[in-house]
Amino acid sequence: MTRLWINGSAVELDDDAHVSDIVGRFTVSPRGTAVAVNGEVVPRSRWSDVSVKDGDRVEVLGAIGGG
Amino acid sequence: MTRLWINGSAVELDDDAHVSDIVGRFTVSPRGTAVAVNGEVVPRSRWSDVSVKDGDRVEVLGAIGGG
Amino acid sequence: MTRLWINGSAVELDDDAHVSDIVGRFTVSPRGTAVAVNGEVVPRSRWSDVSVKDGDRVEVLGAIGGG
Amino acid sequence: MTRLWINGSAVELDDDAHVSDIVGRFTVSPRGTAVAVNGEVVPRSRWSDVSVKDGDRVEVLGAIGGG
Amino acid sequence: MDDPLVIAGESFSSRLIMGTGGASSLDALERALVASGAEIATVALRRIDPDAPGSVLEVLDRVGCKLLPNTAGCFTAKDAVLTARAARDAFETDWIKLEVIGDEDTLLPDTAELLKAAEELVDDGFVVLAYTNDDPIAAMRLQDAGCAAVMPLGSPIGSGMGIRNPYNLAIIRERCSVPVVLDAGIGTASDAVLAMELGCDAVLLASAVTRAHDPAAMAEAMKRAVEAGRLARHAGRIPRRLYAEASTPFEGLPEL
Amino acid sequence: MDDPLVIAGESFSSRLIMGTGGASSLDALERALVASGAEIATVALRRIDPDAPGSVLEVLDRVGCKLLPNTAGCFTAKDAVLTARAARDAFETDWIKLEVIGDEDTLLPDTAELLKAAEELVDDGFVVLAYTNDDPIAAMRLQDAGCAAVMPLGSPIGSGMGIRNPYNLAIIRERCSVPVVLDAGIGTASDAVLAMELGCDAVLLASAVTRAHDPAAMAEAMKRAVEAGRLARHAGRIPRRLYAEASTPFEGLPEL
Amino acid sequence: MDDPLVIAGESFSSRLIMGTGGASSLDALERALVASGAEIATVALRRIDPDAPGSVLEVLDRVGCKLLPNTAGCFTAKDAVLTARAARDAFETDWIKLEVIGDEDTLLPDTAELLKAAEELVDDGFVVLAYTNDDPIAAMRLQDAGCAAVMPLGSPIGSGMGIRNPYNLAIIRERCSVPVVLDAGIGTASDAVLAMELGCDAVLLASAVTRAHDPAAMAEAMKRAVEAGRLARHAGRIPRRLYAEASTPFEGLPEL
Amino acid sequence: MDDPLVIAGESFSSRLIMGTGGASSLDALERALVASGAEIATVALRRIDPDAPGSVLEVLDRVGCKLLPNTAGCFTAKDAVLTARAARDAFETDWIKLEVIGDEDTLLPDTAELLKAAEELVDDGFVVLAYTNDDPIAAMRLQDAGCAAVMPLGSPIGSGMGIRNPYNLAIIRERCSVPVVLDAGIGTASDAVLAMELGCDAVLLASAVTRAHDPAAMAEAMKRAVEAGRLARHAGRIPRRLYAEASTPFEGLPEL
Repeated sequence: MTRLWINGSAVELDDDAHVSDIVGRFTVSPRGTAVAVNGEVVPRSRWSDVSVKDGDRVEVLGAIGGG
Repeated sequence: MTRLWINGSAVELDDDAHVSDIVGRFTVSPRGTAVAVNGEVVPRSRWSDVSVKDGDRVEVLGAIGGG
Repeated sequence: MTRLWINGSAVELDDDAHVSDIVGRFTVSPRGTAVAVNGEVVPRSRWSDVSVKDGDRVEVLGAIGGG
Repeated sequence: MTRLWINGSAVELDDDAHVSDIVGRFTVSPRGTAVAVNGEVVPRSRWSDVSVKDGDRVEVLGAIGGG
Repeated sequence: MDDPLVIAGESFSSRLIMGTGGASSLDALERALVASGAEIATVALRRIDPDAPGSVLEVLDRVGCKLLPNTAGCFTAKDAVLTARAARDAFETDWIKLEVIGDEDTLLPDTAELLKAAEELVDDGFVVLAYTNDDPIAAMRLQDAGCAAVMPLGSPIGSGMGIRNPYNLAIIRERCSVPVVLDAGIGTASDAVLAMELGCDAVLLASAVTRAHDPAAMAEAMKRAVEAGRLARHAGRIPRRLYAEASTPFEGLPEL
Repeated sequence: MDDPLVIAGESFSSRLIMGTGGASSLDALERALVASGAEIATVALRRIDPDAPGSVLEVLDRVGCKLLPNTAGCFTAKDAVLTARAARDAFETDWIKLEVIGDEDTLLPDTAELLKAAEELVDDGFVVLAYTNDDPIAAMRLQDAGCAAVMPLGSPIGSGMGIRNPYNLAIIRERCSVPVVLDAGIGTASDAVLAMELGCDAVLLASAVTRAHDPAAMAEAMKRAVEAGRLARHAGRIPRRLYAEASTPFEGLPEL
Repeated sequence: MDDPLVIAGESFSSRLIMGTGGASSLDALERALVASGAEIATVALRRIDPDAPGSVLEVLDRVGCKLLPNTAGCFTAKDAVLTARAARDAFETDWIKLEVIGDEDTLLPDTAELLKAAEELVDDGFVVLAYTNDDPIAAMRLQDAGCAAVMPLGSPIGSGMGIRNPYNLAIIRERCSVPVVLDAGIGTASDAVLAMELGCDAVLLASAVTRAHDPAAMAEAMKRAVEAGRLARHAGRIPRRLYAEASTPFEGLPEL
Repeated sequence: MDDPLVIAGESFSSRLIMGTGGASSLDALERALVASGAEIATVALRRIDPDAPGSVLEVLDRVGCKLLPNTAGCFTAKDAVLTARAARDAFETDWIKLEVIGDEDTLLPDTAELLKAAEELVDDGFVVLAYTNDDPIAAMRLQDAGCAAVMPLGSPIGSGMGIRNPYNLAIIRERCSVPVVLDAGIGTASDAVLAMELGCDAVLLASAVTRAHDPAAMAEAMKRAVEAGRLARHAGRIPRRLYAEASTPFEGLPEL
């Protein structure tokens, strides 16, 4: 099990989870969605390649009205 | 008895009452005081001469802060 | 000859001139035109009836842009 | 001879001139006067100690109304 | 939105009334009038000039504007009443923009004379639209005298100073039930919007358009300005605050 | 009049840019956007809420607005840069409305941090539209840093205070050659007109519309206001005078 | 500087005239009057109340103020004239602050009635100081009627709104040769300074002092404000510019 | 009222700080300084001119003003720091009015450079009074950097435009605990009163006095203006209302 933080909440995932798995828990649409892991943006093209590990701080962001 | 209006209130006075008698009920100081009977100012110099009669509307006015 | 004032200028007219004759000197269109003789408006309907006489002050007015 | 710049003008001084010599050319009063040599303030207490050399840029400043 | 201006029972879809003075040519005036979309335009009476090329009347007829004759230049109730009667005869309309001015330099109304003239003309069957200053008491007296509309100024005629005292206009709006038309002082589009936002029913202007560098462009600006102001008034603006009120929520802010 | 707004080489016929915060519902937002005629609209990034009903993105796609992501809520250059990068990935656009605020109560920009972030993002290929205060020096520094537009405020975000210092805006207009977009503080239509009359190239607003009593009506008001102000700026207004300038000539006044 | 205020041939060294309404007590009033340095103070007439503790008259006598009776509360010329006559008898002075109001909510003057009353009182030998609105035409008519001073408002009585239309006051100042006294609307010291800078000869105020949290302190503030404004008017202010004008010369700037 | 201005532990009874630039002669300056009652006055450093007649320093010593050297004319933190050090040596004071400007035409501060210079000078033991723009964020950053006072402008130096954005000053007043000195833009006495009413602790001005037609008279006006504004701020002004609030009661109105 991998223990990490997603959007500020503690979450447990299967070992070998990738960013794309996490995104999939929130939305099916990549458009309007961004991911940062430990303060670095992970580009959409690399979601399937990048795996997460214990203690990672993952932020999954989506569009809202604003500004 | 003379029945008249002083400052909007019905009042009965002895016959042959003069303006000066009415003023005396309110104040001892002529300065700052003015009298109008039936819509005409009665000058201070004539208060002792002018008598009032039934139905007269008498206004006895004094100084207040204002303006 | 009738000597009168039209729009502030001294003018001589044949005897028995009417308001309509004066208006005709200025314009063919009654619309937008008004006439006053000696400070009274002469309605359009009476231009042909009203004659002018010596010393009359006639004002013939037309539309201009304004306001 | 020492060739240097004082307040933007080329000046020749005797060898071994000190800051105090330069100030003396402008004013007798140290109060209200400041000196910078090559972009560093030379405090009044050191005017007699500091000598100038070829090519120095000396600024001798005084009080004016302002601000 | 069906939101007509109604004066004396007549309805208009445009809330911009055009004055016709100050134009460099009848042609420039016509283009400005068309661009403005105005349905009412003022006209004045002066000694007829037989040599004048063309006529403002033809322009107004072509554009299709209702005529609103004025009594500009009158200093007394007597002169204004007489001028109104001449205008009624010339233009076949009971409508009159009543002006009685007190002074040649300010062209400000003489409200005492104005009120006298208004009373006489109302009695005589006129539909009186009274050009007045921004004094709420004068506006109320004119309404009480039977004026079909009160037309307070924003600032002196042709001054381009806009609305010098919006508070007085707000009070006039609250106190009068007849149409309130902002008349005089408009300099640019924002002035016209402000007039409408303050609750005026219409705006009357001349110089701001006719004397602009590009009158037709300014006329179109004024058309949209009056529409914008009317819409904004009814849309219900947000309150004013000294501090900020976030438009993007802080909630959900990531820890990056 | 063909008079497009051009930012970073892209042309837009509307000069009204809509913020999308503060709406009571996506439906209300959509109606307001349509009424506004805006071609550009801002969008923010927050932690995704899987239960949120509908998406602002669908609305913006349906309306056909170009997305302008913002960095709202960032207090440092570092956070803003990171947010901008996330936004580029999420929305597939290099455009960014750069906000770096200095204080939660005023939401006023921290111009020192803003300038740092702008420099870094420009280097990184972003098209930076910088939300700044009304300080002409800050605007000039942002332009020098390569911002595609400077977006000075009129007053604090959501305050509805309008343009508190028109003089600073006039100076910014004179001193900057990049587009100047009035961003923040608009309360009602007259504020938007004034911004354009001062020479702004466009107006960005959110709360004034989304929090109005009738957002769609206010959006339409703002559309016309921005058009009116642009037209008026170019039409060349009349000068301001203390005294009057007659619009009806005195010449030819009859002696009645 | 010997620079007296002269009204109807009488000279005063103070240019602040105090109204006496609104004070929480006669004691508070007296302290405020002393602090104000005023040499003229208004007083009103009402039905005498035999139970009233103390008298405003004793206070004014003690402070040494010249009495300026008013006709507050009158809605018609007739009432105002009668009140003025009663005041003349009561206070043994021909001076009258003439008020004829048109409306209980705004307390704005009814200038037509005011003018009638002024004419009658001037004929009757009164020294009339007329409280009027800020309409230059009304002010000129009152001067022509023989008023000793015209006293335009800045804004409604007790509103604290200051001077809503400084342009009208500037015009009144240019057009009237009798003393112009700003009467009504002052809220704080800067309003009083502005009145004097616009060229007013004096300022009359009541609520701004009597209803302030600390009336005596505000009275002292107003005293200095009126002096400051008078001095500033005559000192000749610098012009306004959009750009800066260095106060420290650039000449002689070192190359550090 | 014992109400001293305290900056960096030093107390002053006058709240007017005088700039000394722009005077037509040292004599005129001296008379203005005396009339102003100022206890602090600024002074600048420039290349010494051996032919200059008299010295501003002698004037200031005679009048008894504490010297406040400035860094006028500096465009970078580096230059300003060096100038401050030269001034400390020349005038034997740690006090410095720190100016770092961004542009020769507006003389507006470059707040990023200003902040850098302030940090360095505070570290070096200076008592820094920072001339800044009216941005509340910049003022807060300067306070946090250890400035002894923040001195926001009302409008550009020498412009005489007064206080263009009173809202920003109100926010600075609420957000800063160090003394706030309004510096730059004052044109006339009412501007100075307004600054104090907004809560400023003092006013610094030069051109408004030195370039007035009669500098000594304007200096005296400013002295009283600053006192009036301070008193008024603390006296607690009445609220603003749209409608009137009678100062003479209607109660007891006779039926005449």
